[in-house]
Amino acid sequence: MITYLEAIREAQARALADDPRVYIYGQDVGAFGGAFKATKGLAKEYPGRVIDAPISEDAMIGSAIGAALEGMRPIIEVQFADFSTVGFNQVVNQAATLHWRTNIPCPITVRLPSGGTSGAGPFHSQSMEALYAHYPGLIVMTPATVEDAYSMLLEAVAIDDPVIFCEHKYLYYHLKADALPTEATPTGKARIARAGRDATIVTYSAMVHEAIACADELATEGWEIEVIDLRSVKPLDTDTVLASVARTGRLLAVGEAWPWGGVTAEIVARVATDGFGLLDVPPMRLNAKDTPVPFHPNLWGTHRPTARSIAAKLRDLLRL
Amino acid sequence: MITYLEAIREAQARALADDPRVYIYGQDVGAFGGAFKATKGLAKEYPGRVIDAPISEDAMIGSAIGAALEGMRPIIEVQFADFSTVGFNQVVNQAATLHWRTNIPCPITVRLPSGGTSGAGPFHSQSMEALYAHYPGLIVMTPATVEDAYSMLLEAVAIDDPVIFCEHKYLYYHLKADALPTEATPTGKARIARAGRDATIVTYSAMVHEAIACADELATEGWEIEVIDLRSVKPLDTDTVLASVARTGRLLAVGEAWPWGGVTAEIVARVATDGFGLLDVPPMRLNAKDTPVPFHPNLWGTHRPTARSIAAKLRDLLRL
Amino acid sequence: MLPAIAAPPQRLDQPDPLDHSFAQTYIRAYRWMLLARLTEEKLANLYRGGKVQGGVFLGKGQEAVSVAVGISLRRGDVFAPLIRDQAGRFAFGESILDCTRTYLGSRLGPMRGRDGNVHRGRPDEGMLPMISHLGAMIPVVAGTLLARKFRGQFGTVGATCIGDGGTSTGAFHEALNLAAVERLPLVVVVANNQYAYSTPNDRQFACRDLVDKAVGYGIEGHSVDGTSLADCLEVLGRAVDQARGGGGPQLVVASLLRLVGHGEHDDASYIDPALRNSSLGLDCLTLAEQHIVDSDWADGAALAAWKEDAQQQVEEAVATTTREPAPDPNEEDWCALASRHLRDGFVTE
Amino acid sequence: MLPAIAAPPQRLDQPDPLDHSFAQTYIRAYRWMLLARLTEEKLANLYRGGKVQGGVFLGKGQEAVSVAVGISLRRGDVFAPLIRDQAGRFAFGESILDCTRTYLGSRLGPMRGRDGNVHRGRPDEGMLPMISHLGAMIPVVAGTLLARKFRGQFGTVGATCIGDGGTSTGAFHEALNLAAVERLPLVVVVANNQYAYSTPNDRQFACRDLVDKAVGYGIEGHSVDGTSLADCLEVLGRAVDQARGGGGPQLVVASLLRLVGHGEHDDASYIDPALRNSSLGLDCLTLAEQHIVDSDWADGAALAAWKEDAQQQVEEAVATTTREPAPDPNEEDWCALASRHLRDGFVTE
Ligand SMILES: Cc1ncc(C[n+]2csc(CCOP(=O)(O)OP(=O)(O)O)c2C)c(N)n1
Ligand SMILES: Cc1ncc(C[n+]2csc(CCOP(=O)(O)OP(=O)(O)O)c2C)c(N)n1
Ligand SMILES: [Mg+2]
Ligand SMILES: [Mg+2]
Repeated sequence: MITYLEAIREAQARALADDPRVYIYGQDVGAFGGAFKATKGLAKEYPGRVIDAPISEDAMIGSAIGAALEGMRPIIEVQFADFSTVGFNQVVNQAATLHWRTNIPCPITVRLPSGGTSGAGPFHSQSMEALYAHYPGLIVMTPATVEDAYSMLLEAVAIDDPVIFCEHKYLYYHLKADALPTEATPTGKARIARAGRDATIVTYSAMVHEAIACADELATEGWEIEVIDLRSVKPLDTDTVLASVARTGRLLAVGEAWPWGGVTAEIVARVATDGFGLLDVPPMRLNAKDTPVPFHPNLWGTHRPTARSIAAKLRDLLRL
Repeated sequence: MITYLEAIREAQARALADDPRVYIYGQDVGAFGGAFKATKGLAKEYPGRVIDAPISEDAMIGSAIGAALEGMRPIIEVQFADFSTVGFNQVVNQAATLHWRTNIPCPITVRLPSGGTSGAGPFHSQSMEALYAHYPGLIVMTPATVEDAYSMLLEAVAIDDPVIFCEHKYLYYHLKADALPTEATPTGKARIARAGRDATIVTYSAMVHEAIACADELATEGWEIEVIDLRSVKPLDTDTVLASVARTGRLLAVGEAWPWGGVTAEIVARVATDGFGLLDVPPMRLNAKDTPVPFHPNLWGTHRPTARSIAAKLRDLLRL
Repeated sequence: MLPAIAAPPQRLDQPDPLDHSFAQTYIRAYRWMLLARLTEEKLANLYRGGKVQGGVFLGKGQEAVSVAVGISLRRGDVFAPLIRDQAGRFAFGESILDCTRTYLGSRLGPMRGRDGNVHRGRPDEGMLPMISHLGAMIPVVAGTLLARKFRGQFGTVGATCIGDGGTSTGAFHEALNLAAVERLPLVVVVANNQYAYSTPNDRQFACRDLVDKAVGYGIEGHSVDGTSLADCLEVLGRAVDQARGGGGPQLVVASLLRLVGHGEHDDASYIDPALRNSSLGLDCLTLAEQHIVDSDWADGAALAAWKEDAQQQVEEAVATTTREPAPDPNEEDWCALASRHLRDGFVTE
Repeated sequence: MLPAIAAPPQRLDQPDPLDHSFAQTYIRAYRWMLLARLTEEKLANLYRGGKVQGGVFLGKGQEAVSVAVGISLRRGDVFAPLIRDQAGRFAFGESILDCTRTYLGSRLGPMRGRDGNVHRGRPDEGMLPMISHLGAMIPVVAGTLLARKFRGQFGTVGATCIGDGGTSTGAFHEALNLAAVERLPLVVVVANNQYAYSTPNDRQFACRDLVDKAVGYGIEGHSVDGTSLADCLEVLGRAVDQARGGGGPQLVVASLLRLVGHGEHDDASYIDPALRNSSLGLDCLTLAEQHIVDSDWADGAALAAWKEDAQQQVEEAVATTTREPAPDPNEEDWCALASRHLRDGFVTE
C-alpha cells in the first residue's frame, strides 16, 4: 500500500533519478525530509539536489525561474499553500508571463500543500487554485488520487510551463493505493470517478472523495450519481463535463474553496454557456462558507462541504 | 466639468476634512501629489496626513492594518494595481481575517489604479478584482462613473471593513461629469446604466462605457440593450441582475479581466443557478484574452473587449 | 553645575543585593517564566493525550527573553508575540485562561474557536493576534505606532518577536525599514535559537551576527544572552526605554537554543549535540532559579511554594476550561464582515 | 619565493598614460555612454513627437555606472538591467535595433510588441527582461547562478541594477540573503540617484549609507562615485572580479543624481537645487569626455568623429525601425503557454 504522500515522494525520487535537470528547493526539504516528509531520504539519495531554502518564498520562486532559464527543472516546495501569497508575485508576474513575453519556456513546478485538515486554522488550510487559474500562463493541477499524485507530478516536471501543483494535505495519509500507476491519463483530461446517470457532480481534489461517499450513500436510495474528477482546473476539461451533463441533465459543482468565483463558478458558467440545452434543471454549486477557514474542528466540519452536505444539496437537485 | 480622477482627489480631500482619523499613505502621494495626481495639493492642505511611503507594499498595507487597530481610517494608494501582488498577503490574510478572528474591525481602504490603457503593458494594466473578491472579509468596489468614484470612495473610507477600491486608469481623464454628486447609491446596489428590453449586459468599471457604446450602436438597428453597472463586485447585487434578465431573457457578462474565473463566471453562474428559468437562450461571456496584457496598442486593442467585440457577441446572442 | 561623578554602571547580572527593586523584578519575571514552563508542560501532556486542538508550539529555553519583553512593556504599549512567547504573554497581562481556552477548544476563548492556540490575542488590549506568515506582524505593530505618531501621542512602545528564520522574510525587511524612516518606537526581538524548524543558521543567513543588520536600517542593535534572565531584563529594559525615549526602532538579538522540538510532533533530532552541550543549551529557567538561590533572594521553601502556586494555577485553568462548551457551528453567524449589511447575500452552500 | 615588492596601487582616475588597455577600456566605455545618451535623446524627441509607444524612462547621469557593469561582464555572464541601463545594455552586447524596435513598436523587436521598452531582453543571450515589480529580478538572476552552482559550473557572474527606492522591497532583501547563503557570484548595483520618483532618500531609508546593508547580509560592499567613469570602471571591475573569483555576492552603491525626470512625462521639479549644484549633479558623460581630453587620449577631431558615428547609428536604427511593420493582432496566436496542447480550449472572447 502506498499513500498519496508517498506517491508524491516517489514521483520526486523518480524525477530526480531520471532527469539531471531536476532539483528540489524548499524550507526543510533537505536532511529533514520536509514538514510533511514528502522529500524523506531524497537529500541523501541525491546529494546536492534537495536543498533547504531560507524562509523567503519570493526569492525561492524567483530563483527557480532563473534556474529554469538555465535549463533546470526546479521543484519548489512551499511549506503550506497559504504561504504562497508571499511568493505570489514571482509566480503570476514573472513565471506566468515569461514564455509569452520572450518565447523562452519557464518549466518550474510549485508544490502547494493545500486544503483543510482538522485544527489547522485560517492560515494552514487554504485552497488557492482559483487564484492561480485566473492568471494566463499557468497550469494548475489538483490531483485527487494516489495515482494522479504520482503521475501528474511527474508530468508537471516534464511540462515546459510553470505548474502549480495543489496537493491536498487531507489526502496525504488518508488515501492509499495498492501500487504506483504504470500508465497515466494526460493532463487536461478529466476522469469519471464514478459513473452514473441521474446527476453529475463535478469536483476535484479532496472533494472527489466526499462526492463519491455521497454518491455511495445515494446509491442505497437507488440514485446513480456520476462524479467527475477534474484532475487539473486549468486546463479545465469542459468536454468531459458537458458529455456527462448531456447524459444526466443535472449538474452540481462542488469545491472546497470560497464561494465567490473559483472553480465552481467557472464550471457552472461553462455549462450554462456551452451546454445550456443539456440541463434539465438549474445547475447548483456547493462551496465552503464565505469566512476564513475556522480552526476548531466543530466549525471546520461545517465550513467545508462534506459527503453529507453534498448529499443534501444533491437531493434538492434531484427533487427538481 | 470634473474628471473621474479629480473626483477621487475630491473624495480624499473631503474625507481628510471631515474625519481626523483619515490619512493617506503611498509612494509619492505627498508633495508630489501621486503618480496620477490623485492626491494633488492634499499634503499641503492637510499637513502630516498625506505621507510618502517607501517602496514597500507589504509594509504599507501592514502598517495601515495596525493604524486601523488604533482607530485610524487609512487610505493606501498602491501606485498601480499590479504592484499589489507584493502586498497581497497583508490584504488577504491579515486585513481580511482580522474582524472574523477578533471581532475588531479593520477599516482600511486600498486604492488600486487598475485596468488597461494603451501602451501600458503586462505590469501596469491588470484588473485584480476577482482575486480579492474570492477572499472572505473584503469589499471590492469597481466604480464606473465620476459620481461613483467620488461617493464610493467616501463610502469606502466610512465602511468598517477593508475595501479594495479598483479605480480605472482609462477613466481617469476620459470620463467627465458636470459636478460632484450630492446623493449616492449605497454600496451593494447595482445600477441600470442604460435601460433596455432585448438583452442584458452585466459589467463594471471601464467596460460599462464600452457596453453603453455598443448598446448605442445596436439601438440604431432597433435593439434595446440594458446595461447593468455592478458598481461593486463584492458584494455583487444578484437581485438587480436577475430582475433585468427576467425582463430581457438574454444575458451577456462582460469583463476586462482574464477569462478563467472572474466576475463574468460568477455572474453567469449566479444567473444559471438562481435565474435559470429567466433565460430564453444560453447566457454568454466576454473577457480579455488568456494572455498577459500586451504592450503594443494594436495588440492591446484586440486583447480586451471593446464596444465592437461586445456588439459582435451581442449580435450572436440576439440571433439565438 | 557639574554633573556628579557617577559610580561605574553595575552590570545587572551582578546586582547590588540590596537593590530590592531589581530583585523584585527578577523574581516576578522568574515566576512568569515558571508559570509559562509549567503551562506548556501541561499542554504537551494534554497534546500527547489527544486533548489539544491543532498544533502545540512551545517556548522551552526561550522564556527569559520572552518574559523580558513582556515585563518591559506597560499598559498602553503594543505587543505582538510569536509562537514561543507564553512567558512574555503572561508578563504583558494575558490570563492563563485565554491560553488554555484556546488550546482546549473552549468557545469562551478570545478567538471563539475561529482561530487557535498561538494565534490568540486581544487587539483592544494591545496584544495582537499573530497570523502564521512569518514577519507579517512587524508592519502591523509599526502601523499602530505610526497612528500614534500621527496623533502626536508619544511615550508608548510596540514590541514584537521573531525567529532567526523569520529574518529572511521580505516582510521583516520592509517593516524595519519603514519603522526606521518614521523613527517609530518599535522593538523587534529576534530569538536566535539557531534553527528554523530543522534549518540551521548557516542555511538561513550568512552575516556574522544577526545584529549586524541593524546598521543597514540605521537603527540601534543589541545583543543579549538569552539564557541569562538578568541580561535579558537589562538589555530589553534598555531597548524598550530607548524606543520609548525617542531613540527609534531597536533590534534585539538573543542567542539561545530551543530546548524542545519545533512543535510537539517534532523530536528535534536534527539539533547539533555540540550546540546542546554548549552554553547556548543551558536552561534559562534553571539558571534563573540558581541565581535567586545564590543571591539569597529566596530559600528552598519559597521556591517550592512558587512552583506549587504556579502548578495550581495551571491545574485550575485546565479544569475550568475542560468544563466549558466547545464552539457550536449552529451559533456561528458565518459572516466575515463587520458591516453585516454588506455581506454578499448569494449563498452557494 | 618572496612576492616581488609591488608599486603602490595606482588609482584609476590617475592612470598611467601609457596604460593603453585602461585607456582603451575607458574610451570604449565612453563611446557606449555616448551612444546611450544620443539614443535616449532621440527617444525623448520621438516621445515628444508622439512617436513612442508607452513610457520613456531614461538614464541620463547614470551612464557611467551602468556602462561599467556592462563592460565588466563577459559573454556567458547574466545581466538584468533596469530602467536606466541603456549604456550597460549596449556594453553587454545589446543591438541598438533591439532598443529602437521596442520603443517604436516594430514587430521585429525582441518582445514582438508583447512587452515594451525597458522590459526588453534576450534571456537566451544572458540579458533578462525585467518585470516592473522592483526587486523582482534579483532572485531570478540569483537562480541562474544557483543553477550553475548545482551543475558545478564556475567562473561566470550575474549582475543586476536597482535604485535606492528598490532597496526597500522585500524582494531585494530575500534575494540578497539567499545569494549570500549560497555564496553566489551575484553583483547587485544600487544606483543611488537620491530619489525614487519624487521620494527623497530620507523618506526611503534611514541608514547612513546604503552600503551599510552589506554587512547585514554578510557580503562585500563597495561604494563608488557614479559621476566618475574611472571610479565606476575600477570598482565595478573589482566587484565583478571578486564575484567571479568565488568571493560571493557583492553590493555596489553608486552615488549620483538622475539628470532627467523619472520618465519623460516628469519635469523633476522636486529635485533639491542644492543637490543639482553639488558634485552629485555633475554629468558623468561630460566629465568622461573631459578626462579623455585631459589625458590626451583623443583630440577634438576624434571626439567629434565618435559623436558623429554614434549619431549616425541612432539615425540609421530609427530610420530602419520606422519602415518596419507594427504587430498584427491577427497574427498573434494568443497563447500564453509553451505547451500549446495544454491551453484551456474554452473561449469566452
Ligand atoms: C512566510 C512563511 N513561510 C513559512 C512558514 C512555515 N514555518 C512556520 S515556523 C517556521 C520556522 C521558523 O523558524 P524561526 O523563525 O527561526 O522561529 P523558531 O521556530 O525557531 O522559533 C516555518 C518555516 C511560515 N510560517 N511563514
Ligand atoms: C513593487 C513596486 N512598487 C512600485 C513601483 C512603481 N515605481 C516604478 S519606478 C519607482 C521609483 C523607483 O525609484 P528607484 O528605485 O530609486 O529607481 P530610480 O527611478 O530612481 O532609478 C516606483 C515607485 C514598482 N515599479 N514596483
Ligand atoms: Mg529559530
Ligand atoms: Mg532612485
